Amino acid sequence: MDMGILAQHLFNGLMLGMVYAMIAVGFSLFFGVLDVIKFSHGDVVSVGAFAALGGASAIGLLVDMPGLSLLFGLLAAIAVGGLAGVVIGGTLVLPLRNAPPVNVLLVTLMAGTILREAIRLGVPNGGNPKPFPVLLPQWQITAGSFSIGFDSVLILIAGIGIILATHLLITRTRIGLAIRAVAQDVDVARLAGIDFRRTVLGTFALGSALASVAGLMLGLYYREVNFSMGLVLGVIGFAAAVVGGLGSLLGPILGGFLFAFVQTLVTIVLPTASAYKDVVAFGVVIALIGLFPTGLIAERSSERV
Amino acid sequence: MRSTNLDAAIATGAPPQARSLPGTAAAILVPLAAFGALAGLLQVHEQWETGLLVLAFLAALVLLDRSRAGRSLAEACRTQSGIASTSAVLAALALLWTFREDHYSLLMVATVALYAVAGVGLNIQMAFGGIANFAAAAFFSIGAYTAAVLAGHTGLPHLLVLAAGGVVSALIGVVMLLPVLRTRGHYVALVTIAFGVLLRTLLEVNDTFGGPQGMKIPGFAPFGSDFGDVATIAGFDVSFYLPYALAAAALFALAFLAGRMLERSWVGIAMDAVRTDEIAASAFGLSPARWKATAFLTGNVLIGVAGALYGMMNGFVNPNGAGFGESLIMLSIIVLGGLGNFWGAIVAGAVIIILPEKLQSIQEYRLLIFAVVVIAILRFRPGGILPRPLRTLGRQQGGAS
Amino acid sequence: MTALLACSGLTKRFGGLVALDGLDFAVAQGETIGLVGPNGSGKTTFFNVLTGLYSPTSGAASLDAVDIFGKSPQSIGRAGVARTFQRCRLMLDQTVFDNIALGVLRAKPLGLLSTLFRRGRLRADLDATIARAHQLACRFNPQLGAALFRPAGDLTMIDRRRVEICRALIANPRLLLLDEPSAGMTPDETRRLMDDLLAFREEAPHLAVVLVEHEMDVIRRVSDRCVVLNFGRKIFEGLFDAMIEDREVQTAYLGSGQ
Amino acid sequence: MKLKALALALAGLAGLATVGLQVAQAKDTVKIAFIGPLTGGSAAAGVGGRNSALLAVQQRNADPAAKYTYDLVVLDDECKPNVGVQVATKAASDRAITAGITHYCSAVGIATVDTYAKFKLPVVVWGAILPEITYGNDYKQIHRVNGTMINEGRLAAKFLTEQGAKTFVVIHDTTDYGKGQNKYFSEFLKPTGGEIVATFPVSPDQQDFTAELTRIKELKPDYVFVGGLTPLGVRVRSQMDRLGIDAHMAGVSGIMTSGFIEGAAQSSEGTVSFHNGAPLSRYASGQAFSDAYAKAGFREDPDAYGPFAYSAANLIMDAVEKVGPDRAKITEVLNGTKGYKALVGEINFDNHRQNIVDANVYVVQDGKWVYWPDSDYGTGKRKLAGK
Repeated sequence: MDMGILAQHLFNGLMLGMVYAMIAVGFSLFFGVLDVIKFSHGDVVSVGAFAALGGASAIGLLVDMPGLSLLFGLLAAIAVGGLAGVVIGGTLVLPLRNAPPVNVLLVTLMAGTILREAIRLGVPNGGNPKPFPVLLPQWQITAGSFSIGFDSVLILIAGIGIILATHLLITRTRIGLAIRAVAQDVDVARLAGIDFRRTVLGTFALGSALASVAGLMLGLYYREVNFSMGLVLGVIGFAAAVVGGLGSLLGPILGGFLFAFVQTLVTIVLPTASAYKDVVAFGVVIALIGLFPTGLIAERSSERV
Repeated sequence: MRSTNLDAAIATGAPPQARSLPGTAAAILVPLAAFGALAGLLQVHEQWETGLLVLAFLAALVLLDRSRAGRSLAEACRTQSGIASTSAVLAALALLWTFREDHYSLLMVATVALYAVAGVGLNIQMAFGGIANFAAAAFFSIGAYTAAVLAGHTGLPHLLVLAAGGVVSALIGVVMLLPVLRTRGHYVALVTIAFGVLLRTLLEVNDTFGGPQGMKIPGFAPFGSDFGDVATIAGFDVSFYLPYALAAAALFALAFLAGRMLERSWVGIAMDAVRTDEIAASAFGLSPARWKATAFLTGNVLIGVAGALYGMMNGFVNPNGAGFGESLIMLSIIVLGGLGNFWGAIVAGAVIIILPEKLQSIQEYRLLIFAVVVIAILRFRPGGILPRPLRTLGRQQGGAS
Repeated sequence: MTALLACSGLTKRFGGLVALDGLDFAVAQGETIGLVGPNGSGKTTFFNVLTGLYSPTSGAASLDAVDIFGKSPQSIGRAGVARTFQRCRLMLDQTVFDNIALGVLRAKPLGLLSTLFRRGRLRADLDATIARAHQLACRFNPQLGAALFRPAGDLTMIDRRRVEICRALIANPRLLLLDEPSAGMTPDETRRLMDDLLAFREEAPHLAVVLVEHEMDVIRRVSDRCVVLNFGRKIFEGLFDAMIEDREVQTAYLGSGQ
Repeated sequence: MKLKALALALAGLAGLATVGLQVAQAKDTVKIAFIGPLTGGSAAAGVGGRNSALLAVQQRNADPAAKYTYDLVVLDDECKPNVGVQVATKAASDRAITAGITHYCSAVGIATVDTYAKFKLPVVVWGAILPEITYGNDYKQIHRVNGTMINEGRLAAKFLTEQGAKTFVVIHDTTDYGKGQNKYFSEFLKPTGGEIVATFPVSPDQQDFTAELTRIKELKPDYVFVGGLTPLGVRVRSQMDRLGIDAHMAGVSGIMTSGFIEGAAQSSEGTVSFHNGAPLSRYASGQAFSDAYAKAGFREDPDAYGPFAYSAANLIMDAVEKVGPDRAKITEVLNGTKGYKALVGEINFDNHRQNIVDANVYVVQDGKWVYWPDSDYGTGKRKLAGK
């Protein structure tokens, strides 16, 4: 295979992995602070994409400044996504904290359904895919058979930057400290004067805003968004988070890139069997869980007897 | 001496044992009322009627829970479960006979009953064994595919085909045992989700079992004649779905009985112990792996058998039925019904399967409303519609010992 | 008098950490030993190794000449060892009886087919076990006996401890390991629990008990002999009065900042 | 507080009920079922079909010459075969329902044929294009106004090779729909000498195609043939652009929607599609339909198969007008349909009650699906971009 094509595959894989990682990080954060899985997370991606679409289009109608549109799209995605996270966290997840975990799973799945259906019914012709405006420069970078848009590179860099920023936020700031403290031990964190409810809701806002921005980036990259785009991404993000190790930050990132790698590899190696790529990818997931029962980056869970 | 102590314990520690006449009446009437409501739900056509029925249902739930009279009604059914069950069986038969010519209602009832059989299996896995199975529909479909292959291409008697559906579903479950046993909680959930997606994709992409179109399945003919050809029973005109509904109800009765027997035994305690606290359970010599495997495989057998009969009733099976969405429906049924309560699977089955069909005129807003209803129930009643009662054992079981 | 439990050179390593370091330990029939030591000195690890929850790294252990070193929890339980836990490990949603029955579950017929088809035998067995559990519970607290079919979560802390002890005793063990029964209880509750325990000892004179405790009053009242651990090693063995005079024991406690 | 909410809910329900009751009582009412996907991924097509059928019913009810009042009973099959069988049983076993306009999803359409035959309910399929629905059985009750994928595949192979294309890559979804499209296209392509250099079966809800498209970039085919529905078409088209693939794209009727043009935006220009109907503007009454549809105030587009649902509804209502609400007689009338003038042109059923239609070629030109012979590309004024 020629190098250009190989580089192209590599780039595709990185892009996909970055998106998976951004979603998976949210799953891991929620699990860290509250030991729950919030399954509406995938649909927050769609919500973010549509919020960004709305914000960007609204500005686009007023002035023709792609940069300003992008900024407003980004702000809309962060605001709406974060709000969705806080509302779902505050009204559905926190009150059910002591119910069986499967209840939380089911309730958030239904919340996801509501988000999805709300987009489909609320947006005119919402059942159809929507084009996402072109907001980034359209230069093409070409080297032999390798050719990518400059905007793709920007998106990739931005994504990696956001993941790094999240890492810094968690490890270096007071908010991050609070999140980590709650994740370690709720009672001790409370004793240390950390407002539990606020920290949890903050985490939900953070994780959901991440997914929401991922939605915006998907829109920018694929130039198309649709109401059910989050469904599959949610399942994959969850898989990536669990395989990587719930509760850690590095684990889900690793898991995301791994999942993307397997999918891309199957398409390259077995082009005619590319429909089997989900079979292979989920097979790998099952095998990895069998080998590393608590994820690649193991949960710190030496239970005291 | 000892036995008086025991009696004292039971008399004071447990709900009142004495059979009061009002209590007996309650145990008879509550199931009758429940099946009456189901009959009403099947019968209504207008939207406002459905709405009223739903409101009445929610009101009944609140009353049963919050009022003294309601609680004693529920208590009466629990302590006199023998009488309540008999009443329920008779009410169910009366319901089926009333609707004997109504194809659609019988199809819905049979569907609810078969989903409830799968619900018993799923309850054994989740409520007893603590294994979050998010691939119930996949195992249900494995049962149906087994029926398609065996009933369609071999002369195996159909009762054996049903059993084979269960066995094959359990055998395929064995593949997942290692990862399921090695890990816990959400990790198990992921393993099953991954398996469900994998199986569905495989069935669709690969044409061995009919690809996306799936396979046709002959009708259920346990005693030589096909259920689909039944037009009269004892001189009455009946729908061909009546024998299916009866078979489904019988299957549920069997599953219910088996599940109940397991729950009210050492096995039930062992599974509860392993689920609640693996460390304590193993310190007292129970093997968590053994009990999780037992729960998982037993559950799969029931799910597979239900799937086999469902497939024969519908006449076809295809990969759509194995998807994640379908698994979630089954899971919703048992969580909404109350984890560990087998009757709950019937009630929630009616809510989840029949109610959306009755809301057809809301058309595209249906899914939205449905999601809101499920959230409302779980938010305000985390134990589900009928929460699992405490275990009763030995003489405690009331009735003849 | 030969030892009921005899351990020698018992060692457990977690990676580089030595949690138990060549421990020699013996208990005679009918003896109660108070096991003390600062936090992290290896007391609970010792219990976990003894009951088979952790597999030991090296050493030897036998109960009445039956080798229990590195055996499964099942066979160690069958040999006659039962325990309670420091953090109360009850199934709070299940009935008191379910919790007590866990203690004898391994000896019950647990086959699916026999459960489904031999209901008569099962029912008789259940009734007999209920009677036994009731008798045990009443010995500690008649009200607990009456609450046999109430959820364990409804009980007070002291009753929960009692249920744990009943769960350990129902299998008629020969060696009972009590892991800090006073944890989470008021001094008064602790005193009452110890009264129960002493009363029970009168009725079962052959039962050997190892008691892990921080409350020195409890140790003084209940134990015949004391063993002190520090960093997984035995640093003292002898009578209570001698123990509190012992310099090494004092430094272990003071040094660890207790 | 709670009481107030309850009262509000009750009032809402009562409101719904009265709306349902406001139907004129003068003539006898005849019930016709419409079944399609109203929720889930294919809802756009289903709702468009429903609106179109509803429009036909409204127009008929407004017509004083009609002998009956028609009531459209709308049922949602969710594009799920088992739900489809349930609602089909519901419609078919309800004696008050005389006929049905049924199914968009092929998987549901094929699963329900036995049910309709068993209960002898005459139905007209309005959107599902799997050939087996009509050709795989001999049930008198099953009719279809839209064509099958056989028509589309045959024309696609013929047209594309005539345009000079030699090498093809096929991307198809793994449902009945995509697999069927792939089967017929490759079958008809063989004799023409065209070559399929790679086939990529993909999941219908797959979002990312960059891996497949990068392979395709390497293979440099003349055409990428997409056998799938609008979402798949949009994604492949946009991502082809993104990766700078200069092959042309051809789709099937599943992508011939306004949703495709809206979704793929500028990238959609020059995409070719094959559809077993003609454009609305070429139908005699196409403009009238568009106007009436717009006037009726539906929020959603009629979508590609709306005109077929509209025609099916009229076909059934005309049969009812002729012989009354009797299933057997209606079946007979429908069976013998020849030369029936409908919105979608003349309807002629063959011996499998399949409407004989010719597929047509369309191309996206300036943000519209244009009938190929009328387009600038067809007349040679413009050339398709790319190589």
